[in-house]
Amino acid sequence: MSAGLLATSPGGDVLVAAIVVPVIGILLLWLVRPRAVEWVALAALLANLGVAVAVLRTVSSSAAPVAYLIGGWQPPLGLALRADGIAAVFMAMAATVLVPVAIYARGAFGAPGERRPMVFWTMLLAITAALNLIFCGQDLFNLYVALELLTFAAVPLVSLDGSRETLKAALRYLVFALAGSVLYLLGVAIIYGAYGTLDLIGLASIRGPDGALLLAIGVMTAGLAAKTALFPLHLWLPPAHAGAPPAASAVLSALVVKGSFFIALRLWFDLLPPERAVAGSTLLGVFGAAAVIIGSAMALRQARLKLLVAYSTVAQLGYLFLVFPLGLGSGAAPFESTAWTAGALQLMAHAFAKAAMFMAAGLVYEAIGHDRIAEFRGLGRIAPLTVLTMTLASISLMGLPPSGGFSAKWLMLTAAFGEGAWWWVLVIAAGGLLAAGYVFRILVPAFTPPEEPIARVKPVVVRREAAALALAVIAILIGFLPLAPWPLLAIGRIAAGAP
Amino acid sequence: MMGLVLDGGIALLTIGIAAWTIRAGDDFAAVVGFVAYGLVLTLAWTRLGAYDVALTEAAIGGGATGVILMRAGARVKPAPAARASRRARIIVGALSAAVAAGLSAIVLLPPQPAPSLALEVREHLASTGLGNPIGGVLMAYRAADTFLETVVVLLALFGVWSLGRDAHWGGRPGPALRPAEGGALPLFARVLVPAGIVIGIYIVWVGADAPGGKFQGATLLAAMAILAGMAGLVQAPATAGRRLRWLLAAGPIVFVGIGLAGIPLAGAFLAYPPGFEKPLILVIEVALTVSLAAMLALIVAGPTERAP
Amino acid sequence: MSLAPLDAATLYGLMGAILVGLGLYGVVLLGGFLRRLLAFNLLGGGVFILFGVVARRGAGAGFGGDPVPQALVITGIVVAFCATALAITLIERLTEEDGDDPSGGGS
Amino acid sequence: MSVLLGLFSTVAIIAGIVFFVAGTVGLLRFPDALTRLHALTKADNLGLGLIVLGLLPYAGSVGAALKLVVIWALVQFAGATVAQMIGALAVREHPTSAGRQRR
Repeated sequence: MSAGLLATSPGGDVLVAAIVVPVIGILLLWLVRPRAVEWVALAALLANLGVAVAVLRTVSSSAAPVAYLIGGWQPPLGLALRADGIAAVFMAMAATVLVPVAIYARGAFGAPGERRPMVFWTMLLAITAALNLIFCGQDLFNLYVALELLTFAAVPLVSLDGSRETLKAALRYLVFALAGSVLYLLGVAIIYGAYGTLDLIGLASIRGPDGALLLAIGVMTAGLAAKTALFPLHLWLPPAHAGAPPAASAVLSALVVKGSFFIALRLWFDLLPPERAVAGSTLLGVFGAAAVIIGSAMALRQARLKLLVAYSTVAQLGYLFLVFPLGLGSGAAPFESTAWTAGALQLMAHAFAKAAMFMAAGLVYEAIGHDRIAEFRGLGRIAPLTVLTMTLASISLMGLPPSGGFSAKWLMLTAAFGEGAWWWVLVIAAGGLLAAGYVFRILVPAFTPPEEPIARVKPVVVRREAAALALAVIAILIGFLPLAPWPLLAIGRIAAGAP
Repeated sequence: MMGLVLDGGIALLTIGIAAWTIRAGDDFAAVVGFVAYGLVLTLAWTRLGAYDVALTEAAIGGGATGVILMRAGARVKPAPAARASRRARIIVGALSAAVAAGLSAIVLLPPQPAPSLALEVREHLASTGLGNPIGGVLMAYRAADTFLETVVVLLALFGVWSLGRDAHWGGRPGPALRPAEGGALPLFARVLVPAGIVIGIYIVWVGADAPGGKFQGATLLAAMAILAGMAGLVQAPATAGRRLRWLLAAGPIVFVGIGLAGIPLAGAFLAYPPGFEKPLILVIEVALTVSLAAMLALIVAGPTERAP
Repeated sequence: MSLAPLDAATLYGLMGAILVGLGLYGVVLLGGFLRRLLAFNLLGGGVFILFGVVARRGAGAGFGGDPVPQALVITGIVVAFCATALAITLIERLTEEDGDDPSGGGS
Repeated sequence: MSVLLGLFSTVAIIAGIVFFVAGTVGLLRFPDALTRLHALTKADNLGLGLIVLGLLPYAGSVGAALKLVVIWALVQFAGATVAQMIGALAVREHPTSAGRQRR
């Protein structure tokens, strides 16, 4: 297990901070006076942003991963944290999404200290801790605990308003998530029984996967797919994400589903040599393609904005699963491949655009008292900043240049062309057209002048509009990064089966 | 040979009870089947030589889970007998059988020698000051798991509370107390609760060197609190209470505090300074036991149902 | 690779495999949230037993079993209890919320 | 002496098992809640009592033997309490027939 030897790197303490800061935030929330609750949460999220930026800077300046041995114990006996390039980038991305969400949510749930604000801020911080651990965890069981933390934080957010529909959506989500967790845990048992270690680096050095590893990764992927709402296990997502309050939907759609996806990504790219992954990764790609087409088609048929945006998440998550066939099928080093960068960009661009979209949907609801798309005429006059936010986010979701969504899809197309895999090209192109269809259903009426002025129920708060707009602008700005594989995303990756 | 017959019997019984629970006609019968399943699983754990796990399974897996399932079985209306289509049953049945067959193959063809970390655990156990290897894993090698698990339990409690009504936020969980009926339960509680508290503390105390530990002990303490509540001897605390919140947070705070102190004093988060391992672990265990007992009791008590 | 000896670990390993199969079937197919939750717990029990079998086979260094998987199971049982409690509270709340069929339909 | 002790243990444990079997049969066959309770409590009382009695010579130490006896006493107490509560419930739910109902 010499390949598994790790040492705490200089500045590795930031990884501990990434876990401990949000947890201390949670404990403080329940101990301070109600008036201080929002400030504690905001401070914890700002500190978390600082920590994430520090991790990213350390990784990019040293061009090496940051590692930390908890308690000084070496894996496989102990637990290690390790942020490689992609983990550092995603940690920074999540931290960046969370701050505007918090600014948007401040004061949105009534008097602090009551049920909804207490639950919302607690769960938001718990999601922060869980995601950080998922991004830099090294031990499969430690990742299980992080997954459960994520689930227990996400489910109460779905039923925050306490209505019958949201309770039912939350329960359905919980059943899917629990089935997913237990399948994941089954895989952990198989892997420990076969190799006596749960450390990802130690496992990556094991050559020649046998039946046990394949069965383990099979059941774990099925479990993680249920948690990520990969078609055909997506049925829980639309009611859950549409039923949650907008600030919660933003986090659930932009970040929470990405947590389980990230672990699946690690399993496939870290533990399976590419030549062993061909059949399975093609299957994942087919499910992803089906999600793109069916999710978009369902989004086209929705009458209400939040449900449309939720179905759009099903479709956009589908793109992520195209990374498996494109990244593992090329035969080239997967982490320098175009597909790897394309997947990371898609994940980030969707996170920013979708968070902005849900927050804008919430503002629309508040401004006109409903979210029926058919009655959006004249919205541009009432809430110009919000409509601008939706427009920018839509550009990225459709994949029009310049935007993060465009870069991601362009790189994905490049990868597909490079491999002569024209069927993925068709899926990506069709998905873009369908996305254009569903976003124009929102934007066209919003920009059409009304026949009679539509009633404004409540003025929108500029601070909240600005928070949503900031996220949409970032989704666009990602499109200005160079259209090539990022070396940053390959830092510290250890290809499975590599000597 | 006798042992194998016993093991085979336990295994068949467990499978039979599981199948019966899946097939049972009504929900409450299924719940009762599940409680029996927990009991036979406990037997299986002792036969596998895992006494710590057997204690946990009996206390939490069968016991505490059984209590809340019983409550739900009594409260929730039975689901309509919605039978899945024949085709769905065949497909899902085949898939489940395939997974079971794959797992059986792995069980029957184990790697040799069996991989194990027992040697490594033994090698470093002396430096943790503990005699129980599982305590060493939970409090030293994988202390981060245990810390996060405490946070998970706390979050589950907040999740349960989040399902109460707005009007009841900060109030007391459970319905208002009815006057205790008959004399049996209050008498039973008066006698058993002190005994149970002693046994709970004992289980935590011996956990350092023998089977036992904070999770099992805390569950027993939580059970005593619930019993006292059912007997009408004590009232569930208001969830907005300052003291209750400090009680819940104490365990995680002590854990993270000692963990962070390890960075300057012992070179790493959740490392213990040499010579102080056992006392520090004991301090954490005591604080965790108190907090976990409160968390578990309140999780079983459910969301707030009375206005503050 | 050779066939495992017929011992307690192997017997309970096969039991665990069958319990996982039964639980999986129930989680996917049973109607009603409460029954699915029970099946989830049956399935979990099977998975934990598989950990126990791995632990038993890893006995050594004077321990009756590898303590690492045993410790993982203890953590797992506590987490599974929390999950069950959260789900039950949701189910009960849903029952309270509507008089009609609360636990039915949930694919 | 040890032979006698062994014989004593065997007889006591077998007798205990007989009581448990009888109690279980009673639980399954008796017609109403109260008679079933009667069957169950007999199994608890005598069955467990005899088994504990049979195990005592093998307890190894006085402490362990004491623990066995305490376990028996606790089960007695818990069984009696639960039986009383179930009985009270049965009488309240079916006051006329004292819990009598068709299986």
